[in-house]
Amino acid sequence: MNKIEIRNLVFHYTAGEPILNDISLAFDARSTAIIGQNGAGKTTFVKLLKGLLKPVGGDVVINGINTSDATVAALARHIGLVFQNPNDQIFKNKVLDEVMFGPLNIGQSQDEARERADAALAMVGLAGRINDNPYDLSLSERKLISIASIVAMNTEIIIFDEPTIAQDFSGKEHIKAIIRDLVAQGKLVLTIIHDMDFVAETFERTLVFAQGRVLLDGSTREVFAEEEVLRQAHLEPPHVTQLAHRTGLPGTPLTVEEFVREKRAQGAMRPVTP
Amino acid sequence: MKALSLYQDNGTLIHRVDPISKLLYIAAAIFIPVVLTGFTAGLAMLGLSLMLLVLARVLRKVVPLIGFSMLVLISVVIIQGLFYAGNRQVMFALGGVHFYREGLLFSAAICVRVLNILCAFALLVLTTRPSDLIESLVRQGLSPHFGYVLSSVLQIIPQMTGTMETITDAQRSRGMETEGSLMVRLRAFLPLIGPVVMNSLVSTRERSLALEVRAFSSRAQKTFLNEERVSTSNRVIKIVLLAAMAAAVAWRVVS
Amino acid sequence: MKKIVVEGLKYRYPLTAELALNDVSFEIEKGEFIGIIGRNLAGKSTLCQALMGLVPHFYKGAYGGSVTVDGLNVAQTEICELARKVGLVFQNPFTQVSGSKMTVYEELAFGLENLGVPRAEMMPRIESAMALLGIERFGKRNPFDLSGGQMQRMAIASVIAMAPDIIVLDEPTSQLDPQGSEEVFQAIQALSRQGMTVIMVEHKMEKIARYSDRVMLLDHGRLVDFDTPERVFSRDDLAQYGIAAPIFARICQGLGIRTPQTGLYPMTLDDAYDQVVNWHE
Amino acid sequence: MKNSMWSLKLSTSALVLIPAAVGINYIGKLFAGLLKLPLWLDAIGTVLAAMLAGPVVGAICGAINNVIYGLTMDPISFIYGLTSIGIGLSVGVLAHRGRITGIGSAVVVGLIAAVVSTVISTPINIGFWGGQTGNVWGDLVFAWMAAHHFPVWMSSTVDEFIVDVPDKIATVIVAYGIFKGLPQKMTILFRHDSQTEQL
Repeated sequence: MNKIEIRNLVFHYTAGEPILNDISLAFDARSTAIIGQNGAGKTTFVKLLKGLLKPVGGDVVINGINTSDATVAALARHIGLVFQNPNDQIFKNKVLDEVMFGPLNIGQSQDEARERADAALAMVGLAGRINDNPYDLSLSERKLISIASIVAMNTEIIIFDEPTIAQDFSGKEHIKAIIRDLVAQGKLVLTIIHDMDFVAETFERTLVFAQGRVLLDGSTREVFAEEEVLRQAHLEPPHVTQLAHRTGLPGTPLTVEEFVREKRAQGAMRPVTP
Repeated sequence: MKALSLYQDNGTLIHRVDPISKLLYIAAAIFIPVVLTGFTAGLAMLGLSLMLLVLARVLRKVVPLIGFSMLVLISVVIIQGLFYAGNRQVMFALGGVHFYREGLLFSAAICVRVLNILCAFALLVLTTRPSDLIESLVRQGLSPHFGYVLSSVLQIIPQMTGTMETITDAQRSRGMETEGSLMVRLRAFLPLIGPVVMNSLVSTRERSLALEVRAFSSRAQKTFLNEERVSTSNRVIKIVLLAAMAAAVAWRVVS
Repeated sequence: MKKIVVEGLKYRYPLTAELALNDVSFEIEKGEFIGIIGRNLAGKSTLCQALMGLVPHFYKGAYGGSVTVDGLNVAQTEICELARKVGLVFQNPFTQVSGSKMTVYEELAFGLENLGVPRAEMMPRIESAMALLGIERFGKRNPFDLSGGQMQRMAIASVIAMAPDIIVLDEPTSQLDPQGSEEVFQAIQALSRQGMTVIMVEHKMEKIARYSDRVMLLDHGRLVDFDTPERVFSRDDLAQYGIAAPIFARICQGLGIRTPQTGLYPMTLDDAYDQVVNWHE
Repeated sequence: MKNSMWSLKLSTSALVLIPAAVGINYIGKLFAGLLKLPLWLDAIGTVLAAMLAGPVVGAICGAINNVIYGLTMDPISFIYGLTSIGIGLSVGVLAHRGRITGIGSAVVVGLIAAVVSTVISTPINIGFWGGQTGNVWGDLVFAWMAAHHFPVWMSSTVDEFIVDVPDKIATVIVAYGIFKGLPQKMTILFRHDSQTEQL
């Protein structure tokens, strides 16, 4: 069964100024990146999935529940959203309390919440700091707290909004590992993101939003092969793919390793000309 | 974002009067009745303010502004009419309780005084953009740092209320209920107010840094992007107001 | 001409035990475009703030060595005096809005009013800064109604309007989409070509490699390397400093391609293309 | 170090703190209203600013708070700025003498703030409204006392005090809770005694 089904979704704040226009989609278990220019409707789309906004037309169905018929708090058991700015949610004086807030809200017992919070904090690498004040940690660490606080809720679907902002190389690697870990646990991971290299290395499926519509939808490799369409959406393919296109390397490689492998294979096939 | 202001942009003559003259008008509206004592002067000033509010086409906007005070004034009339210490002479009886003349007169004086002050302020508040008022004060010698603080408050409050929406979304996303019994709503207080309070305090550091970079502590003579409006009519208004206050004092001394 | 001279700079924040900057020395010429790289907490932001005098004047703490900007000793010069020479753009766009102005246009005027720039001179400066960053159409908007990316452009424009000789940018494109950050880099490059000295902290290595004249690598408060992008990104110990070279350099490394003249890896799309397309195993 | 808490030279950080504190006052009042709490809770920011940066900043916060309320909501607020200044001053002095060390002392400080507030507000109430506060419960007591021929100053004092006590105690407790959770690198900004050390 698809975890999320969207049928003819329409949304606007003011009639005549559509923000999302007739979107129909289904999400299976594949990790999915949502890309597009600022203002393309990505954040609105995610808020609709979360039930924070209700469709003006069409349906959003999460795990069989139509968001129009459920409260945000009720949907919170099924779908978690990590907000872009961790400072918009942190209010406890202790990291552990902050992470346990969501699990306790959705009815986990004290013990279960503690267990899940510990596991989530271990996953993001903050197991040693459970008693610290979140505001004594750096912004990128607070981001990890906010990730842990959603992971601990153990929802089947987890959405990230720009998880890599203000992260350095190892921070990004860390978040990549967290996403892969969640996917391995069988969760559906969706991410709004601007960093194309990260998309190429991490996600199986990619959606391109432009002006409130889904311009492209397919495996990440298929999507990044469409250089022309991406340009229309004011996007560019990942750096690896750009070089591959320029040099005429076939197969749309997505990572450095793929590129090197493809190139070596191509080199081996072609006889060396004097 | 909705700016925090009661300003009504009607562009009438009154709107073009400079903020300092309006401040002077408030001073006169309070000062003259105090000097002259008695009902008449207060009523006259109140009448004048109401007339000016009509001219500025903002009379209807006065109602919400004085609404809270009106409720208090009604209770003042009732309580003083019934219980004023100097009550002697019954004026009328209502359902068995007696209202006294002295108490009612006393409370009427309070009403005139309060309404007079409220209407004089309403004239300023409803017809002046707060940023213009602050800029005028800075030109008149208010420390630019205080000018900054005042205008910054006007910006920060709507911004903080704006963040409240995001925070409400973030906490509801974590399964927090915001509707229901008083207990449920009470419990929601801290998760909602906590992030906005912590953020606004913690971000003071970054904002101070950013202001320093923009030469906030500079001792250079500050300049202004907007041109100063100087007109002879504004000068005339100020002279008339000062003269009226002087005349009131003179009248009091002579009579 | 030496625009910035840093000698033996050491700094420790109050309440901390470790040095945020440890014996850092370098020189920067007028008009150079310098990239600063390093993992989080390597000392990049501290160094930026030391060029502007925020370190030590704002934070206090413990300070040693010297920073000289345009002949001024920073430790002995007030921040507001340095603000005439150095502009600093911070990472978080929300906290660097002055918070006292009702429109973007007025926001850009804030610094100029404080400096006492005459009114007639303000407007052309503001308008050209808005044009450079592509935010003319937001002139009448409330600064807080802008998106994160637009605010970031406004923050840069606000500093550029102050016409500093040196501009220091601390991750100025974090909130922008790919096209937006490319536009900002090009705007900054244009300023650099007009003779402004540019110092930029950034995690987007491909951009740093393409736009910087020299790259400064910091780690644990120490200056590890300060050289051309090719040389810095061709180091084989980058991983140790939490850095990955630009993708193009990594591809070339994987294929064992070096630029014949220098023996270093190509850094940019164009250079990598030239080498890869002619590559045979 | 002597008298440094009375320094009138405000740092940029102190100036930036003021709008944030006034904003917190506003948000507190907004939520107390939305939740229909029988309290105003409109001085949390002023009390926090006084705890962080001392009596001068506390007093300025109080004054500016009421100026802004006067300009944007209710002109009568201007005059009660005096009360806010008193609250900022008293909490600032107590905090900087190290008198707020836990919930218990926060209650005491709240009580002191309530006394200060009553002493300043009562004459204003009498001069302006004939002695009432505008709070329903307080004014009922006032009416009862007036009916029983208590002197106006006494009825008015009681009216103000019974409204102020729970409100100021709750305010100081909430502010203290927040203050305790603030990171040190933020609170250090408002100390007057730090110097740059040579390395």
